[in-house]
Amino acid sequence: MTVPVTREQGLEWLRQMIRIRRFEERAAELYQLGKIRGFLHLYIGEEAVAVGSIPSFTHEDAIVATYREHGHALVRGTSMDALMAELYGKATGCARGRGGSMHFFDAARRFYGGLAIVAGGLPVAVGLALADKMQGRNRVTACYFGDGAVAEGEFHESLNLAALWKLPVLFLCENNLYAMGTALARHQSQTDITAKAQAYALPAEAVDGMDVVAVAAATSRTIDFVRSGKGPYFLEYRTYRFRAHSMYDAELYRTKDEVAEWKRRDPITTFEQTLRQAGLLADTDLEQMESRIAAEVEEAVAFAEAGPWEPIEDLKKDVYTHP
Amino acid sequence: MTVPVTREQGLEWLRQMIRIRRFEERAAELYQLGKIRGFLHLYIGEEAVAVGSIPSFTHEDAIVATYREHGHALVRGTSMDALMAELYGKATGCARGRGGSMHFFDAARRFYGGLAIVAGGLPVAVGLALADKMQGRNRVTACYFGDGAVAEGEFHESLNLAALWKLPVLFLCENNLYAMGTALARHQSQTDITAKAQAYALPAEAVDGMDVVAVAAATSRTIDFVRSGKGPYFLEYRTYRFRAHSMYDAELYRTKDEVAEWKRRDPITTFEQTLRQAGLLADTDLEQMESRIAAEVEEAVAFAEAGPWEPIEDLKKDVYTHP
Amino acid sequence: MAKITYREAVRAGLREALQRDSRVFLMGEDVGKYGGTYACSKGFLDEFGPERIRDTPLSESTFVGAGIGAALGGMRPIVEVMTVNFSLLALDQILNNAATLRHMSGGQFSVPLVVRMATGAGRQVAAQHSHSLEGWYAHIPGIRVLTPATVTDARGMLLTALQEPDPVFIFEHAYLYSMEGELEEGPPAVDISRAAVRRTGKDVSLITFGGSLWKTLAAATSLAQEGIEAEVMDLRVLRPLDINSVLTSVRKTHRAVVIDEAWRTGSFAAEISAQIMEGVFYDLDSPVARVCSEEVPIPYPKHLEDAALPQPDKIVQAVHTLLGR
Amino acid sequence: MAKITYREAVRAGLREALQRDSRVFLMGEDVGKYGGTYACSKGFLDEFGPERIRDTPLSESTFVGAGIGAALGGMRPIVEVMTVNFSLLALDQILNNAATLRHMSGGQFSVPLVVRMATGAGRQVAAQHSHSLEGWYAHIPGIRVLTPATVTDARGMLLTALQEPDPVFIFEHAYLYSMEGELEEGPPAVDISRAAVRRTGKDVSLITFGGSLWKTLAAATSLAQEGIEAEVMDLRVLRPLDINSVLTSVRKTHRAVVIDEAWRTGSFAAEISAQIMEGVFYDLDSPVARVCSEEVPIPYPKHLEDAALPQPDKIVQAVHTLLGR
Ligand SMILES: Cc1ncc(C[n+]2csc(CCOP(=O)(O)OP(=O)(O)O)c2C)c(N)n1
Ligand SMILES: Cc1ncc(C[n+]2csc(CCOP(=O)(O)OP(=O)(O)O)c2C)c(N)n1
Ligand SMILES: [Mg+2]
Ligand SMILES: [Mg+2]
Repeated sequence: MTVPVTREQGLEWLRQMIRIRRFEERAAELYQLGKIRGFLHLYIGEEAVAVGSIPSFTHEDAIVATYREHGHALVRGTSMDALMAELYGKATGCARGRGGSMHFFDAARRFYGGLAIVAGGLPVAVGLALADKMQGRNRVTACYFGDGAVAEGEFHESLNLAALWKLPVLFLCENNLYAMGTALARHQSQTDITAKAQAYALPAEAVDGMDVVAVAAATSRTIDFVRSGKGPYFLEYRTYRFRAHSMYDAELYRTKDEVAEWKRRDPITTFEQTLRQAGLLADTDLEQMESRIAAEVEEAVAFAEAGPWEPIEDLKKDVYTHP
Repeated sequence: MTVPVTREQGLEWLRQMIRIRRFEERAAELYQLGKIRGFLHLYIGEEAVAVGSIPSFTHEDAIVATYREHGHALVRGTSMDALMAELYGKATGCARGRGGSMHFFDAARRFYGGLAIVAGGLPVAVGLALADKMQGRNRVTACYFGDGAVAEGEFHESLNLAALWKLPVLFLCENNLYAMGTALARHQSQTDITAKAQAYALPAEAVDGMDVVAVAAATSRTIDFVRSGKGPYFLEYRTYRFRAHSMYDAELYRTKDEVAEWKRRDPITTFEQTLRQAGLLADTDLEQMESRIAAEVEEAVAFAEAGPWEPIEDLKKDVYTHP
Repeated sequence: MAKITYREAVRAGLREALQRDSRVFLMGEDVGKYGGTYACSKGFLDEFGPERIRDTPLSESTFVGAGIGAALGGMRPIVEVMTVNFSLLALDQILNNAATLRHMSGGQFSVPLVVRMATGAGRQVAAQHSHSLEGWYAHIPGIRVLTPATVTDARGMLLTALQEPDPVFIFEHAYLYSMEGELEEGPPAVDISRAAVRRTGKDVSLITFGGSLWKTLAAATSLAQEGIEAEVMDLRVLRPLDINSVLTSVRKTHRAVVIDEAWRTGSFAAEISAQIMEGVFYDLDSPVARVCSEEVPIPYPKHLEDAALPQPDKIVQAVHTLLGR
Repeated sequence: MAKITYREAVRAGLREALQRDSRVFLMGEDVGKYGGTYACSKGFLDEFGPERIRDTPLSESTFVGAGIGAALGGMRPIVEVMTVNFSLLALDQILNNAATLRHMSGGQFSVPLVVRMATGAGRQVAAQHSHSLEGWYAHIPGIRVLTPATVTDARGMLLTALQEPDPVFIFEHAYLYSMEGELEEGPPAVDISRAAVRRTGKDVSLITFGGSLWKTLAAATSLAQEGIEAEVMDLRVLRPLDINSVLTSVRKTHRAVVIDEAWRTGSFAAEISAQIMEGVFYDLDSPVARVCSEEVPIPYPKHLEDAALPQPDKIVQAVHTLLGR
């Protein structure tokens, strides 16, 4: 694993990864308690991707993500309070509680979801990039999606359109080797997703998605390319999901050994070690970090618990702007 | 242009190409007379593709084509009578007159359309091939579509599924450089369609679609590959449409010069010349051929004219097998 | 009043929209070089340039989705889906993103998108090209559904639609493009909230929209010759529905026939019929009748296509049945 | 009678279908290794092998289209579209190919395809995962639409569907999978042409289908406590519709409420309502009422989701209104 440039940067990355991890661990507990319902897709194991990539975008840039977007929203800067309240379905949530786990939104941070139809975010991201290009704004749009989305027709149509029109969009594939229970080789004839992306005549590369430093380096570089007006870029993050696909998954499709093998590459513990070895992390740093995060999580839970429900009378509010 | 193996074969190819040409020229006249209505998409200029490829399939194989399928059905062996009657909308047509120009069907010849939603035939062809594979039948399915279809999501999904499951299907792209009025480079970021197809980890190649001999050779070879159980194959026929997209097209999107340039490569006149130069074609051969075809066309018109309309009482017949 | 074709009216609306607001652009298959399948944007590529008149690849889901994204990004896209038949490929984007984003995000995002498409049968283009699916669209909360039947509406509804912060779907009946009509005076942008009485009458209300308006007016003319005065109501907007205007008419006539080119079962005509019963049951002298398409993929030959679709004589017959004649 | 869950009933139907006929196979996202999103095919991959239990890539249009092709090629595919929400992506194949091929080809081809999908809301999965679009499907000529509400139907309709030469769509309400019910005796394959009276009564007809049946029966129980005897009709099949059974009931009760989880405007409930008026107008003592979902993308929180959907108390209230109480 590569060493980060500064101690400050290193600690921040570590902190953000731990924040996501603890937030989600707590969410899983709350799910068992029935405080959170519906679908809950955990990002645990993939934290290096959001943490390494999201801070590379400016606040003017746009983010489009999937139902597995807790990490992205947290790193983007939406408060943990608003996100936990959203998981509860409270009116104080980042989407007034209407979306829940799969539908985080934050207009102030140009966070466009939280979209739960696989590959459904790609065309929207292409359109956001088109608007920027037409209005001469030097912004880029980040579009996250999974390996499963690569099989959908919209993947194909969107890459073609973005490349054809040279739009400032980054296609960011979080390849965790499974689409629900279907392994990559069982859903793609060409398992090298980067090679597939190259067929659209756009630059594409893969990076180790378990290495936050590598993720950050590759993402920054490709953002520069896109921002310079050269058109879209495709980046594949090779990563792995440690938990079940959602809360109801017996994980019949992979072995415990495989999961254990990948856990040895846990982006948090390995990065912790790297920092330690480089003398950038002391035990006290970590303890302090953990305790602050624990406090943040508990405050978020308290915030969510305390928050009001949206009144039933508001059920139809916002279906139309002018009803 | 390559020389065909035998005089017999050469004359047959020439005859079939001229049959298509004269059939369609007559259809265009009948359209002006109001005898044929709706959409009419002529294949003129592309005849070498159907004529070179279709006879390479056995009667057990299946053909799936588009709305530009007159040539395919004629070469497959559906009688010109039934096809002309279909253009008229008569009950004696190959689909009882219900389909018209865009929807030729012929179950006896395993001709599955005549499907008019661009790319909509690809999944169906994949399914036909799946049925053959599952039932252990040594048959292949031919799926024709245009360059425009390559942009649709179903192209992507279908190539992936066929390659993943190693299904006996031939993807046959009739690249005539335009999707309606949109030139290839204006709808594809990667204009080398064969390169795009290769990204699905299946073999793909391009062949001169104006050369009937080359078409036949390449198609036979790829059919052998597919029939041997090695999975799908992608073949791109590089061709050109001489006429308007359909009957209402002002052709604003291309120059007369460009069309004229391509007409110098007319698959019929060039092949005629090749045959002559090889001493395989005499003036009398051609005259005889033309006059027989003219008679066939006029008989088909007479057949269509004489045919009955489907009675209105039968309007709802066949919506369900058991109403 | 000027006589123009429906096509010219659509063109005039598009041109005015493009001239008025630099955020407006037109995107779809063959809107540029080809000039539009129905020639509605012929010459626009030269007039407005390739940035604002955008030919797209064949990929309905993505260019409609890109329209959603562009709208979110501050543009005012007009997306042309060549015909309703191909819009099925974009329905996920429409239902799950365009219609839903505003509510689902707690009101944070708006999607000021206009989608135009040709709809309907009657031109012998057979089963896959003859759908009438406006009723499906009218089922979707979060969008507006317009069905201009006159040249005034064909020009003006587009302009009003572009003022809306939410997605608007405009269905242009393909059969109408070559029809001539009188452009009404007044500002080009027209109301998009109310139904319109296109002919007044007291004996029966004929309620319809889009391409069927003209068949219905023909039926009313022929009924008038027998002394039956039919009131003809053009819904104009299917969602949100101006049911009050419909109820006002039926309260007066006590009888109604709904004419809709969709297949009968599950047609939007059923919704109108149900709402009439719900609203003015005790004013009804007879059950609301429907004249819809036969439940069959539309066949190519003219006699069968005609037999499959609503026609003036079928409307007249439905009125006769209602009146017990 | 044996008590089993709806999930077990679906499993039993699938297993029997796979055992009976070697042409039958199951194809869809995660039906194999994962065991089915709703565990309906858990263990089947081992039992029947990967040729017959086929995990597909995420590509709804193509695997449904491949089902059409496989059916044309002599197989009897059962295609599982994980949920109705994703079926929009396959709607073009369904409408333009599956439903149309037989008629359009002049009767030359049949498409003996069965498509199963989960439908409905009620599990707090929010706006993009809570659709009820059976009514859209019921609009399409050429297909059959089944909505099993009981364990007997969940098992048996599939078996009958596989005997059909034409495409059949089976909607399993996602909320029902964990529900227990009594499996009726008799041959497993059940009739798929008739509606069923699930409770007899004389005061009002409550007409519904799928997941709403149980809410409607709960409402009927509570009405009975007030002395109102409601007849509960389970449509079972939305297309072709057994309207005669509905009319027979309403002729007896003179009043009807239709309960449908779809958004109200353009719901299938409208069709039922219109057909009741068309069929037995003069027997009606009051307008047919509808209890449907509110016209809003279904929100995540339980109290809002509950408020958006039909509920027993809303049904009771609708009956009170009809009866003037
Ligand atoms: C169009 C569509 N089909 C099916 C689903 C159900 N589904 C939700 S997530 C998922 C797997 C997606 O896999 P991938 O894209 O790799 O993302 P990951 O969950 O691994 O992050 C499936 C099949 C869906 N949401 N949308
Ligand atoms: C899904 C869909 N979108 C649009 C159309 C309208 N349309 C018919 S043919 C055509 C162009 C297709 O081009 P291509 O695939 O290259 O075939 P060609 O006509 O050149 O043979 C278009 C846009 C359609 N039939 N289906
Ligand atoms: Mg994945
Ligand atoms: Mg072409």
